[in-house]
Amino acid sequence: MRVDIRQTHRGSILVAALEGELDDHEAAAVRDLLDQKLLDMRVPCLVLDLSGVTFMDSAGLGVILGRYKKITAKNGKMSVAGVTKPVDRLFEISGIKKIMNVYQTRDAAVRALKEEMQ
Amino acid sequence: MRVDIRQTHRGSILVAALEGELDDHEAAAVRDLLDQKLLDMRVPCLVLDLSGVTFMDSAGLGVILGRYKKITAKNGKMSVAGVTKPVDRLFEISGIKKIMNVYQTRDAAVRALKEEMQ
Amino acid sequence: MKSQNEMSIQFSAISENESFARVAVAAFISQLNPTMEELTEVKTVVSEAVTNAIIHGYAERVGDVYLRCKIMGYTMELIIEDHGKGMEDIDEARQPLFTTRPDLERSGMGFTIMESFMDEMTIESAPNRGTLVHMKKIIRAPHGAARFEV
Amino acid sequence: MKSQNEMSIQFSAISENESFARVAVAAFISQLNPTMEELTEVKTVVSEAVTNAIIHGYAERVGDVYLRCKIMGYTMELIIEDHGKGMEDIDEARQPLFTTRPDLERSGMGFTIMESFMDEMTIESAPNRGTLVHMKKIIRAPHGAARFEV
Ligand SMILES: Nc1ncnc2c1ncn2[C@@H]1O[C@H](COP(=O)(O)OP(=O)(O)O)[C@@H](O)[C@H]1O
Ligand SMILES: Nc1ncnc2c1ncn2[C@@H]1O[C@H](COP(=O)(O)OP(=O)(O)O)[C@@H](O)[C@H]1O
Repeated sequence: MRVDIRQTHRGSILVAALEGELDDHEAAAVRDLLDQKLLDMRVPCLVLDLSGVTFMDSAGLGVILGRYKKITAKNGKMSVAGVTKPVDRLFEISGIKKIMNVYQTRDAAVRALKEEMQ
Repeated sequence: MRVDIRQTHRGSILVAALEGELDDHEAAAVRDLLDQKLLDMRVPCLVLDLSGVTFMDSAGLGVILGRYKKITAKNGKMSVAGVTKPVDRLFEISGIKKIMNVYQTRDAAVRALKEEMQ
Repeated sequence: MKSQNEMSIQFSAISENESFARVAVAAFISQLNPTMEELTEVKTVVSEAVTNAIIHGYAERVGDVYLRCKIMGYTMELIIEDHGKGMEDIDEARQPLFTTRPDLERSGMGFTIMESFMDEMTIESAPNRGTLVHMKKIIRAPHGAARFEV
Repeated sequence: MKSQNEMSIQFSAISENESFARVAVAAFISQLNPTMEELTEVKTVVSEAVTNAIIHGYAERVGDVYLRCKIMGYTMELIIEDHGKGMEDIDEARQPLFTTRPDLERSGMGFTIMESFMDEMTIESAPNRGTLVHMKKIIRAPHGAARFEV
């Protein structure tokens, strides 16, 4: 699993693009990397781009929900972008869409977050 | 395994492009298909294009050597084209290059055969 | 009707083998010509059950995971078994969102996903004896062929 | 030093499983980060030994092929075994171009390829008892990483 991390909007939004297979074996490292980056932000704000995820199981749901809980607990915001069909099916089954905003593209997600922050 | 078959040079040369994995499981069907097509030719003449072969083991060598023997027994000609690096290694180990002409591209192989036939 | 075929795998209960297990099963059932969607479903299900064996079954011990796969006609049967710690209450474990390991950020969706991606799922488990998940799925052969498919 | 990992597979001796076996082994050893060339070598070797078990070992009977793979450090060990008809003369069988099945267009290059693609190869066989091919190969980890490889 590769994690490509950028900051945008004067460092106030973290954009993390995941590439590869997000399973239990990869989950802990992805979680630790994201948490370490989010720790530096006063109000954590994350866009998770999943368009490069070639496989995901419920461990991936755990990573997403885990970040969501931590971020909202600190009054931050999080959304997800680039959801492929297989990931979307897991989102449907788990009801994740009821609690989190899901966007087609990373850019759309960033734009929406910027507007919310104004 | 897919076999894409064309005839060229007024039907005197058969060009067969193999695509996929050429192992023992596929060998018999490929052999039968080629033999059936070669049967119709008075002087069998075959260019085997291996550029689409994604995996090959010694069963593939068997298919190639088998056709070569049958074709030369009927005074025909056969050459091989599009040899990838892994296939080339098998060719080296088996010494196949000492008995058969190997060309970079299908076109080069067809051109050489045409010249030989003149 | 496709003929019968069978395989079984035994492997160390370490997370490196989660991807190995799903690729192996995918390669085995590829002879049924599954759609991409079916293949993803089966890989996901293997991943869920194998991960459970590793992180729940063998949380506090070393051991092996046992996986069996059988093809009969267009039906595939999948059994994933561990000799680990087992469960007290299977019905509770099957509930969506139920997890005993929130500390590992488990989502509690494993069994729910297995159930919705397969046609049948039964679970056998006993404390300190281990767990066996038995699943079945009908794979529909896609129609239409290409060129000389030999 | 990578830690130890082990798997074993048992499967029906039918030719559909030749590709399954090589994909499974390739997936298992991918944790060693093999180069494309090493991966091709290992897949070829698995294909040769498994095919031999199916067409020579179980030529006149049904049965199962047994495959074991072990990773120790950067060394992989591979054992492919059948309980089929076995061989009288192992030294003769190892000769390049030697084959007892020219009727099947076998090239007689199987053992030669296994030997040249692996670092070690030993064969145990006895008539009507079966055959066991034991191989070892050191997989060199390629250097240089990319971005956040987690
Ligand atoms: N192989 C197993 N061995 C022991 N307990 C298990 C096993 N599989 C599942 N469980 C139990 O069932 C619960 C629910 O499993 P599951 O739905 O897959 O969710 P999760 O793995 O996210 O917790 C687990 O939290 C665990 O307590
Ligand atoms: N698993 C096996 N069981 C019985 N005989 C075998 C087995 N593997 C190889 N042999 C014998 O050894 C010979 C040489 O094997 P190999 O070098 O792989 O060439 P090929 O498979 O092309 O014949 C075979 O023709 C066969 O007689």
